[in-house]
Amino acid sequence: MPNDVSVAIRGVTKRFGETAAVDRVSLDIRRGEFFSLLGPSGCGKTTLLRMIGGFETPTEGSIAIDGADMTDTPPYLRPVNMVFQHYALFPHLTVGENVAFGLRYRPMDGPARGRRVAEVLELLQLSGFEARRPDQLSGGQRQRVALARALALEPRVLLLDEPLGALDQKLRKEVQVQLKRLQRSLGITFVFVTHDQEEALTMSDRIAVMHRGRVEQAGDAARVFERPATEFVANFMGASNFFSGSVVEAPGGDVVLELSGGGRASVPLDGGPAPRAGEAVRFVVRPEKLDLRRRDLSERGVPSVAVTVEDRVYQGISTIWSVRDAAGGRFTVYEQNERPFEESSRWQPGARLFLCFHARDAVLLRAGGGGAS
Amino acid sequence: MSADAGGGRSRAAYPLILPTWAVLGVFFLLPLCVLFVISFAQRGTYGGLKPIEDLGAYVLSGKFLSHYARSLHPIYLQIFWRSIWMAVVTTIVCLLVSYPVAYYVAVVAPPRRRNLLLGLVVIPFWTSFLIRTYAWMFILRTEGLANRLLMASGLTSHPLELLYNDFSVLIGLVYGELPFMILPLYASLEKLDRSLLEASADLGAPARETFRRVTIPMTAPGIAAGIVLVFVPSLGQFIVSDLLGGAKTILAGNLVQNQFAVARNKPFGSAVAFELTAAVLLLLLGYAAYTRRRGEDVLL
Amino acid sequence: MTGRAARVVLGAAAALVICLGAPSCGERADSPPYPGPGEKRLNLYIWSEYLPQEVIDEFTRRTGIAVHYDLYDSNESVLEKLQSGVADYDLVVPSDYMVRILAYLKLLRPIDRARLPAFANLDPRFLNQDFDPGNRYSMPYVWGTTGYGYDRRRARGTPDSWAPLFDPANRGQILMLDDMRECFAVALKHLGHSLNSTDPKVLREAADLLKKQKPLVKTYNSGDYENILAAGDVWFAHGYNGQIAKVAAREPEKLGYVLPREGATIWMDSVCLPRGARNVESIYAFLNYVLDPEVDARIVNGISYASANVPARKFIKPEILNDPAVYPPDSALEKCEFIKDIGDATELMDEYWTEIKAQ
Amino acid sequence: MRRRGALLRLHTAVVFAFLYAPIAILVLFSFNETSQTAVWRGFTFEWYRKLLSDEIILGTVRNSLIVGAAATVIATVLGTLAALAMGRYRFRGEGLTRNLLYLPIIIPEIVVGAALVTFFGVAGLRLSLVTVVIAHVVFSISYVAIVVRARLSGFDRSLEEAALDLGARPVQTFFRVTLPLILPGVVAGALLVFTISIDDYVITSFVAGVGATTLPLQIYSMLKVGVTPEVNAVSTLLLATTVVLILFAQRLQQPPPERSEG
Repeated sequence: MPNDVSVAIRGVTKRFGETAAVDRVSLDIRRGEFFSLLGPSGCGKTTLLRMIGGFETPTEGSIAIDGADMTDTPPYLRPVNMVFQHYALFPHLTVGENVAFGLRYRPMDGPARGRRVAEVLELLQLSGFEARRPDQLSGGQRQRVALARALALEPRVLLLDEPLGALDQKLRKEVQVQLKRLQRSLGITFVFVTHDQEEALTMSDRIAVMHRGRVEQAGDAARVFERPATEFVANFMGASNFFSGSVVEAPGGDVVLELSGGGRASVPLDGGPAPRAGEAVRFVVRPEKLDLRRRDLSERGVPSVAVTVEDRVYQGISTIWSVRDAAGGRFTVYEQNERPFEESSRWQPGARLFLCFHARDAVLLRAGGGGAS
Repeated sequence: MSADAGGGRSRAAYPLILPTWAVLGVFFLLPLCVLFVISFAQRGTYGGLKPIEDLGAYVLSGKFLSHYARSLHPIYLQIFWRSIWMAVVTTIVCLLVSYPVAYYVAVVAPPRRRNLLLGLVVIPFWTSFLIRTYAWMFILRTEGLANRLLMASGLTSHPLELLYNDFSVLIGLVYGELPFMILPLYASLEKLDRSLLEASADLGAPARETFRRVTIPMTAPGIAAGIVLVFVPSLGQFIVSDLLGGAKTILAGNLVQNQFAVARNKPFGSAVAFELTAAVLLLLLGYAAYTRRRGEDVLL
Repeated sequence: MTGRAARVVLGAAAALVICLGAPSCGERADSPPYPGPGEKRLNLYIWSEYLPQEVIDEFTRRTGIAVHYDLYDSNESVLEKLQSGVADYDLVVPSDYMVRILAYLKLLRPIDRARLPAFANLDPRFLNQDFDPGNRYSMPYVWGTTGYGYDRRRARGTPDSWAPLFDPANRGQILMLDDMRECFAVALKHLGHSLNSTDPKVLREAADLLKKQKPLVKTYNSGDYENILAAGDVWFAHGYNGQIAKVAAREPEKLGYVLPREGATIWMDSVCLPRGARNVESIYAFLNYVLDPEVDARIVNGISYASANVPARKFIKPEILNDPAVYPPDSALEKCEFIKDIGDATELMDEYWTEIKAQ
Repeated sequence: MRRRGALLRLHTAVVFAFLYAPIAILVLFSFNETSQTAVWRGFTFEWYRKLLSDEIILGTVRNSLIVGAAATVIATVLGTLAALAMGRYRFRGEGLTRNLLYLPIIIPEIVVGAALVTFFGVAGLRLSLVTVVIAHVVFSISYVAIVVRARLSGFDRSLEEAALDLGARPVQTFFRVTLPLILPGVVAGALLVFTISIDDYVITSFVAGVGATTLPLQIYSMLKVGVTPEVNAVSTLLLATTVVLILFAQRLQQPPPERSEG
């Protein structure tokens, strides 16, 4: 295990005055992976990243990089480099000078430095821009210079603090793909901070979702998306369909629930401890995993909840339905518009339907976080 | 968010600030304290200070406040009033003269000319203040340039009395303080968003209304800064009124200067000096309250 | 600012600092303001235009003593500098009343007459004055009177009293010294009092006269008043005889000097040694040098003020020696008085003066 | 609109004429043949020739330059450090420090001069060029601190973090990133200090000791006894020098020609 751990974060807490920006966080970031710290602003992701970079010192806990403890090591002695949120390009230096900046502190002669700069600029398609100044570049170019400057030093870990935030939507999609490709080809560990779940999913091997200074869930990107461990993660990942019910029984790997909106559902336990009978629990189903039917499918073993259509938004590719169950719970359903439009428009607000889903798509929620896998 | 924004106090600041504390503490605050103490003492017969034999009795007699009491005498109140009045007039004239200049440089003039124009505002101040003042005496005196020009042009038949009066003092004060008004006004006019002016015009406001209701309020911080920068030094001036005013009037600055340099009454001079300082501080407190409310400070 | 430009500016600033710093280092090396033992140097603090440069150069040539001098324009500057206790002057040249104050405040060092054989050149009439009995601390340098200069074309007749300075006909054409004691002296003498009166009633009377005079005054000026008179900006200029004599000598048909018959200030500027004077050898060398009749005459010829040096008179230019503005007849001096320190009445006078000025 | 622009331009031209009239006179009469300053008698370089051999004036010019340079260097360093402390950190006495820095600017000069000479006397410090430099530093630190502080307020701290991140130690970071970026502020502060120092009369007159006569003190005593055009000549030379220096500095600050607007 330690051999393939790039950054080991152990029980790290950072307090500013009374408030803990980062609260007892432990994470292992693997060598060569694209790891995202995801969360809303103020969740502590940037502070955690800055602690890895050495710009903040943890109040408690330790950070090791490639097995060496770096908790109190200043930034200039760490084998990591950072791409700053607004790039932090030196406005008084040219692109070439920016990229060469860090190389000056390496045992390297002038020609070697020049070669390295040319190499990195080439890699990021910046050749020919050496003599420009940052204020003569476009946003995308600046972002690449920031990347080139950090990569020139061949860091073991590259830290990226929302580096795409300043780009427009279209460019952003492009750069996401480029970044991912670059990371794969270089094999460097990337630690990427973002508040955009889609961005995180597009690029990351693994994701840690943070909330109020704590890691709510960390794991493979797809798993975090598909099987959020907490209500917060579920919400943040855009799965806001919460069902509640009480445990009837918990045979083997499943839990049988009596839903508060009516009907029964057998939900996979996901390996956690089995709840006791009678306990109230909640689970979540992603909107695209929900289906609206005219008929109750419970008899066929498909959980079905009676709902009323409240609203419908046609989005071209899909239609978003808002429905409500008898208990007042609201649900959102994404329906791919595979059928002709006329047919899908048959349900008007007020129509009484059944909300169906596969039991395997239901994710049982646990209180609190810490679902590291 | 910056690294320290959320953090507590940083010890790293002390090595940076300590030298300044030391220099200003020893060579500024300490001397001022000495002077402040002196303002409660009595003048010795030959200048210097009269030794105090019984401090307790001295304090109880209230004599230590005698200089402050003396400064409330109508003669001195009249001097203070005059000084304030001159400073106010200087400030108003500077403001009226500077605003169009700053407006022209910041808004009307082509942008590439702005630095040149600003430079031209400052360059005269690279010559000695004394020489500049003297040059004005040279221009304004009875047989000076202004009168020669006036008489040559036939505007007057006999020389006008231009020197040694309030008019010449005012010219000297305005001349000396003008850039301190133009520069902050320029700073705030330059930041003025032109689309606001266009928006106002678009909403149907005539040019004069736009100026009164948009431009002036938007540049109020610059106006406030300029007023402070001009008013404060005008209040303590004494060389201008000596040279251009022919020493015929006394301003607060002259009063202090006389007490130190001529009357050798250091205690009284110190008392007046501290009163002057207090007046200036009061003005600045007002300014600070204004900038806090406004949340914008052109000075700092 | 570009990176390269930033470096150039820094470099230029550094170069500037080095260039400017270098002469200071150089100067410290060859002519420190505070000489060590064995160095010959003299630090003078003297009225501006009071010592011709050639006289100084000649002294340095003769003795090898480097003279360093700073100038002042008021007696109070001398007091301020000596009172601070931290100014390094070897010789100062205060006026009569200031000598008394400096001596009283123990800021002076007695003159060792034994080392001044040439002291005998001085006219005994100018020695042993009230402000320094026995000349323990002072040696007369030059003396003069405070009267007024006038424009002959403008004055009615030949004035001989202070009256024109109070004549409403001369409104706006009068210049007074910007000096409290001198102005009060004019008023007091004009009213027939001693110019050293301390009687509050008399002072009040004088103050009222000066207040009445103020609207007639064009300007108060203690500096270049003789030029203002010469330029025709005023008709009457209250001032020291020497300064007026200088411009009057250029245009004798136009300008004249009056020592009013009511009496006026007579003053004497004397050489004194500050208590902290260090270059004692140089001091006495210099004092003996200026007592030399030929040297003294050169000073008088250069500055148009009279000296007390009797044998020097034969070297003084006749037009100066015979100018009553510089060497007035004894009879004219009878009613003249030295300004004395009036002690606590100073504060009252100062208050009246402020009142006049603030009017 | 056109007419208003023309009016503004006319007004500005008149104000500039007002600003430059005394300067023009001063320069013009430095070439006047007569020392009777009132009339123009003919063109001459006589006063410049005289000036260059006048050791007294040259000595005071040198004193002024020494004081100006020393005060500028010291005040610029201290003021910049103070500005960094205030712009960067929160520390005990921060508010007091800000007020302390305002004081030397607002307290009448004469009070500062009188206080300093009294203090030097009490402390037994001999009056000399050193005491003049101390006095000038005291009233100059504030100007530098204020100007540099203003420059720092728009400073992006992540630039320094980037430098540290790239391996520059804090001192290297300061010299390679922080200083170049705040340099315009530092230079502006330094120029301001130099201007004020070289023109100060009031405070200097109190604290100058033997051999410490600066140019303004000299000019003042020359004014008192009547000006000779030599004073005009020395002012003209100083003015010309500073204008050249400023133009030079401006040229250095010019952006490269291909730089885009905005």
